[in-house]
Amino acid sequence: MVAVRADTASPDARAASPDARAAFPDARAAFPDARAVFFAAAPAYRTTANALPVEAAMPGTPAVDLSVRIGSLTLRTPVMPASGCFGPELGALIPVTELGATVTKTVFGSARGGNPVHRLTEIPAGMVNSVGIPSHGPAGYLASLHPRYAALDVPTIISVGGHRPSEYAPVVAALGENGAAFELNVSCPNLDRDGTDIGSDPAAIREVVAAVRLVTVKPIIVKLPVLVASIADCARAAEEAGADAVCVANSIPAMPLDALTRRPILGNVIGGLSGPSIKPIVLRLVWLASRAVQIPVIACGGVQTVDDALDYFSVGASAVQVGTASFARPFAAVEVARGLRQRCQDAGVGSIRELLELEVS
Amino acid sequence: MVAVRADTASPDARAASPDARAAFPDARAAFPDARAVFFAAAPAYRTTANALPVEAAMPGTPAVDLSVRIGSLTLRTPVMPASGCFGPELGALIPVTELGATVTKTVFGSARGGNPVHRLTEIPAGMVNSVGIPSHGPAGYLASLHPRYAALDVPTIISVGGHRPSEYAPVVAALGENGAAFELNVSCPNLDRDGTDIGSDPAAIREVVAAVRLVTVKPIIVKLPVLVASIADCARAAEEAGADAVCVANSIPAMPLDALTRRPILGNVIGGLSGPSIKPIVLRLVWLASRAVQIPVIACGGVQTVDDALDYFSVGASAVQVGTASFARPFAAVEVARGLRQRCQDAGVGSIRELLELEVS
Amino acid sequence: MSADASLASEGAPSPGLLRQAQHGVDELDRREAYRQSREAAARARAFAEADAEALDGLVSVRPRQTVPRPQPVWDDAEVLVHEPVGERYRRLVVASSTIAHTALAGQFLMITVPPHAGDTILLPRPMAIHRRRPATADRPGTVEMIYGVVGRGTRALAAVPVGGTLQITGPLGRGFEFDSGTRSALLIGRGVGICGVMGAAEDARTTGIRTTMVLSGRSAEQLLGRADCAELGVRIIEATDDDGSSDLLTLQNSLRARFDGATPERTAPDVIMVCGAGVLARLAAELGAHWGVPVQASLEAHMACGLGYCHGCAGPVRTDPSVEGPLVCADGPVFDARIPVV
Amino acid sequence: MSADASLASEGAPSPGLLRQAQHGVDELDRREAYRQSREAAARARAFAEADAEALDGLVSVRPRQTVPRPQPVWDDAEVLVHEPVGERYRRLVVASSTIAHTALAGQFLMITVPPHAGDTILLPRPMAIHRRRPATADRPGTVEMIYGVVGRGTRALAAVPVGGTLQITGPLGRGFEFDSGTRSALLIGRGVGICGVMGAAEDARTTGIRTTMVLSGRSAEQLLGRADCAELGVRIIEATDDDGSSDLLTLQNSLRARFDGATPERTAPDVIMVCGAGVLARLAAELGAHWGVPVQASLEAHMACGLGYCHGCAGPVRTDPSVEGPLVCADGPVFDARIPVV
Ligand SMILES: Cc1cc2nc3c(=O)[nH]c(=O)nc-3n(C[C@H](O)[C@H](O)[C@H](O)COP(=O)(O)OP(=O)(O)OC[C@H]3O[C@@H](n4cnc5c(N)ncnc54)[C@H](O)[C@@H]3O)c2cc1C
Ligand SMILES: Cc1cc2nc3c(=O)[nH]c(=O)nc-3n(C[C@H](O)[C@H](O)[C@H](O)COP(=O)(O)OP(=O)(O)OC[C@H]3O[C@@H](n4cnc5c(N)ncnc54)[C@H](O)[C@@H]3O)c2cc1C
Ligand SMILES: Cc1cc2nc3c(=O)[nH]c(=O)nc-3n(C[C@H](O)[C@H](O)[C@H](O)COP(=O)(O)O)c2cc1C
Ligand SMILES: Cc1cc2nc3c(=O)[nH]c(=O)nc-3n(C[C@H](O)[C@H](O)[C@H](O)COP(=O)(O)O)c2cc1C
Ligand code: FES
Ligand code: FES
Repeated sequence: MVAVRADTASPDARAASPDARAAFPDARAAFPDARAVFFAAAPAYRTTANALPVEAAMPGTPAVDLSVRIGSLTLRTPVMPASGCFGPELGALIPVTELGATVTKTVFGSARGGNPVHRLTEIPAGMVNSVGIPSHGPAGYLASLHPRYAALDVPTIISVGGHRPSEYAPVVAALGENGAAFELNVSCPNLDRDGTDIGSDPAAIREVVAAVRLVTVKPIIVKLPVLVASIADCARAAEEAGADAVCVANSIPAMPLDALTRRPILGNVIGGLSGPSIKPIVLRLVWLASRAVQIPVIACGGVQTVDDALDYFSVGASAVQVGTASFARPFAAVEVARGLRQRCQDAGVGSIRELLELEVS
Repeated sequence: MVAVRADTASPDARAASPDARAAFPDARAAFPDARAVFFAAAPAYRTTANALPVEAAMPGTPAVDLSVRIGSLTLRTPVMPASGCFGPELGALIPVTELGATVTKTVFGSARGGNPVHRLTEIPAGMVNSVGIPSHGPAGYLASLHPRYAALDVPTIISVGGHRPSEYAPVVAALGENGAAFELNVSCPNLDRDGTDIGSDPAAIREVVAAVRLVTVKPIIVKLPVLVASIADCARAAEEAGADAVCVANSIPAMPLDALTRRPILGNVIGGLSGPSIKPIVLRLVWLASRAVQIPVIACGGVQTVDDALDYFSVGASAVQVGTASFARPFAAVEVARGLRQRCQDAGVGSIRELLELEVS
Repeated sequence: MSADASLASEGAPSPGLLRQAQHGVDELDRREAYRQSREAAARARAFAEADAEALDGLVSVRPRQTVPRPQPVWDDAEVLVHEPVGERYRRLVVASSTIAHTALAGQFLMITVPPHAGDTILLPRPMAIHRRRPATADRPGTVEMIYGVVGRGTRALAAVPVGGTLQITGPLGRGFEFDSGTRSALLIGRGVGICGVMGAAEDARTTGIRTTMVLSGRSAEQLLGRADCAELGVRIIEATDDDGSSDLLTLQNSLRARFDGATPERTAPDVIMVCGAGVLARLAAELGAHWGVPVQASLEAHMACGLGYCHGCAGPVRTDPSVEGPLVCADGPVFDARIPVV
Repeated sequence: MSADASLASEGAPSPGLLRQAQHGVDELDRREAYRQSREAAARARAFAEADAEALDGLVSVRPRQTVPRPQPVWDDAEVLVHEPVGERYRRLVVASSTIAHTALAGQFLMITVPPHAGDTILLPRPMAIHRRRPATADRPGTVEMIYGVVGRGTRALAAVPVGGTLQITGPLGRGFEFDSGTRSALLIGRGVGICGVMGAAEDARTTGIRTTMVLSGRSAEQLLGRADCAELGVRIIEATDDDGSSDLLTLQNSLRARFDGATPERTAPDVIMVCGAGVLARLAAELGAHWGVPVQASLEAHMACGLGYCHGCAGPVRTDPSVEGPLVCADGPVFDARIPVV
């Protein structure tokens, strides 16, 4: 069930490092590490009528059903990684099957090399990254990365980007039958419009989604930026054009300076701020978006704990993504998923909605 | 020079608490407190040809000139309080004359009562306020507040707000000859347009500024919000319509929840996040705005120290405003102003531009 | 100060604890922690609602002060004493001759919390001046505060060592005032609210006003102010949750009985001063209405400036929507409390 | 690891100190503090630029590994030793039998820094595995790190007590590798970069490779690794800024002279392995070109995941703009270093 291959980004290295168990066949057995203990603590599932695994209920307590629908796709649990903050490498480090889905790093139409160093840093306000979304294009993604995502045994949501509204649909078309859903990362500068984010312009969002809708029947999620005049307008544009969900939101553009030299720390000068300090800002956006549209809102921004997730659910989110928190605690998303289930069990309720009703009563 | 009246917001209380020295004539003399020491540490000024006071230079070092022009107005030093974070009450607590200007709380056309409690809180990400800008209208401001600002002996910049683009010019007209400049707070929901901020819409900014330009010859500063699709477009709209400066930026809308009850902490549900954690976000906006316009950019967001101010100057700001920092350290803005002068002296240069050239060389 | 709200939140495990509990601890413990946290949340909500309801229409700005208000200053004050008081509170004594000299009963300070190991607290925290001790020939004037550690700010404050300095701004606000001719007073404090009224007890002692103070709190062991009352010659009535004597109805009945006018010792007080909870302010107003005496109640609000310019501390006074209500920091924290005529 | 860059920033007062200096301290001190901070900034910039220039075109991904890479794990590792080493470093020994058992020379860990008094560190910090000590019958396997306290993360890390646990992820990256048949090696480390190459010295000891290590640093007192080298039978060459022996040209000349082939003891090494600064990697590459032997250099980069998925740690390898260059965490940190043919 658990892949223990050591994966790296370089095909060379990957080829050269096959199953580590062969090299150290006794390592895990001889020295159980905390990771092994964490895997072993997986909750027991049973399968319900609709074939979704559900926590085996304690006698007298209702079965907990955390499943959430994004268009035609049903996720077992409403917790998934944020784009760019997960890779198949984690398959050996955490029980990925306890997540609702995986989300890939954004795939662009053409190959991109990424930004100059430094590509990321940490400042008191949070993490700032300007990785620049290196991409091998859809063909490269399908050849090298997708099989490794597919092997993880949870739905793969493929994140898709573009430099102009017209670039998204061709990528989705090229990805064909692969992936369970598409997340359209519209926090990308629109080269047709002075570099303003596509996602800050409801008309451009409409254009992107409508075009993608024509080339796929799979669920479409639109991931919106923070710096927009009206998140409600942006979310409505996505919904009206046929999106199945919106993800709110991406990281917040920021410009970290070196305290000593006063120079930009990042090679790209500007990067995206992420982590817990953006949560109060994103909470408001999720609240507003949830009131504006009927489709599910997936919250993304500073989720570290089950309480952060519940905060987002309480303002209307249907699912959460965990980004920055995974770097320090690779198991953070799994812990949130387990925690949601446990809270429901502890409260003796069968769903998050019931849990929240109980909390506010 | 220093007013020592104890002022409060209530006319009753104000009337009832005249000069405190009368009640405790010996208090300050008998027990010199830290405030008294701070007043005494004011730098010595001398007056230059253009009648601006300039630090008396040490022999062999150039005189430091920190003055900055905002349209026709010249400020002695590029440091001022942020709107809503200063009141004439501070006249007795800090040497206000060491600031470049004072900035009033936003004045609206009609009287407003302010938001329900709680109106402010502090969360790990920073301060969040939803005071709601209680206002007595221009007449009320002129009657009760303006005389106290005018008595402070530095230029008063009057902040003006409105609920639709058409509401600004009448307020400025009603303020007449009072104040040295106007700061147009366009981070206000536009009731003509679904409640989206006026300042997030370049066309609305243009409309506001053009109308105000017709009723005053005094300098106009446009204070922009953070959540805009393109700060460059917004700053350019202000410049093109005749503004003399832009102030970047207001606080960032956020939604703090109580950790225990998961309910909104603020009576208004949403408030503005301010303080040091917004600085990396605002730095980027100041950088972009400075590259977009020729008029001065006044930076506002998380300035606590002289280094924060210099960070903003290094990305193109011409002046800074100090908001949240003043609550914990009422003297914060004066300290920044003193610190700028000292840094120049320490580096043996006569201006902030020279200081920064020295730093990056 | 809403002692009750803080009691409510202090009784439960922090979200942090809860999070820890979730991982590795046995399931029943976890359920218990969850249950406790939900109860604490329900309690916090209930108290907040009861408080708001109790205060609805109750308070108004007092007519002009008879004493001019001292000019606030800010000072870098040396920490002379900083020690636990019982399990839940801390006593903080700082040196500031100016403030000790000028502060009036019921005024408060804003305490700037210094950065603590990477955590920066932005807003100063309002704290009542529990005791004022003016300078003498051989020592500076001091002010004493007692506070509960309830959140990030008070946690960081609690880390400030004796010998360090704290930046304080004050004295602030309109405090308690005795009309001339006042001969007797009933003071009511609950939890840290006892500190809010102690200044009035100091003044009463100076002017020879006969004073009784209700010390209300969870348990007899945790009650603040006993030693202060003894020093100030104040008669104490203890009211605790443990034995039910703090129950609003019980307390009201016992106070009515005690001041029933049967003997000179039992005449109704000339004034009632109260601090610590909205429901207590209402109780005091009901007693005041019953005895026909004025009531002054000290309230709390979230504050940023403490000086009257940030407009953050709206008081619970309903006004015309276009008119701003009173500010707790400038028009209070002490207000007149009167049962609204319905 | 750019020891130089950290040296540069460590030598100067922090902005905090500077700020303090500004208030209350005498003017000349303030000027001196300002001067020092500007010098430190200039030094930091100069080092960063020299490093980037030295690495330009120098490194490439090594051909496939001969040894399969161990599967990284995360572990909650007990802190067994956490103590100062000299004035500027800390030694950290943690128990993790899995990692101690599997780690290869030159691999690294990501250390998750626990929250410290309200300050939360988001990203784990990469640290070289200085020493690996596999489990024995009576004690768990351990890994040792030595690190400099340079910023927020390492400051918070330094507060973790012995007996606490640290979450670590590893072993990570491609380390140093000896080709079969290697008989002698020259290792070069500077500052904490000495920890980057010490694993190679451990392997050399096991396989009987004759090893010399250059220990470079500011001053003789501050040099790391002397005791480790003694234990591992590694010959030491000290190179310090104090006596000028660490100067790049001086060091190059003295190494050339020492390995000039005049005696069997003085034959050129079969391989050079280097860690600690871009300029040293270039020096090593120049020596390698001169002697005709391969050079392996360990580099650093800001990292978030350490596993190859965040793409944050681009290596200094120029590629076609549409092709992503190698990642330091997955394709390195150890790269081949070769003087580019111009
Ligand atoms: C006039 C006045 C006098 C006071 N005197 C005392 C006293 O003598 N002893 C004592 O223990 N407490 C007193 N309080 C309450 C005290 O100010 C709060 O307990 C404290 O601010 C909580 O800060 P925190 O960071 O620990 O809590 P957090 O909940 O983390 O604070 C978050 C924010 O809310 C504000 N806040 C939270 N609770 C309160 C509250 N009850 N009142 C006002 N603001 C609050 C904080 O100031 C901060 O801005 C007084 C309050 C007022 C207004
Ligand atoms: C593979 C590898 C091995 C390392 N081994 C060691 C070692 O054995 N001993 C040692 O003292 N240091 C080592 N370092 C450097 C160490 O990781 C940094 O000193 C540390 O991350 C600084 O963190 P900070 O929070 O104290 O500094 P800050 O400057 O506050 O950090 C801000 C951000 O920049 C990153 N950063 C800053 N400096 C560096 C750096 N030099 N390298 C990588 N990231 C940096 C931090 O990780 C953080 O994300 C190694 C680095 C790498 C990449
Ligand atoms: C290193 C890094 C890389 C990211 N890459 C992408 C990306 O490729 N596409 C995308 O839509 N978002 C990307 N993001 C943004 C995250 O998906 C997420 O929206 C953001 O980090 C906020 O969530 P968090 O606070 O939980 O991290 C990236 C974030 C980080 C930190
Ligand atoms: C209590 C409070 C009241 C404010 N009132 C106003 C206001 O009336 N008008 C306005 O333009 N900005 C107002 N602001 C925003 C500040 O002027 C400033 O833009 C913001 O706080 C960011 O700066 P800072 O991080 O230095 O506080 C207010 C901010 C605070 C904290
Ligand atoms: S706290 Fe600022 S007005 Fe009362
Ligand atoms: S650190 Fe994430 S890819 Fe290297």
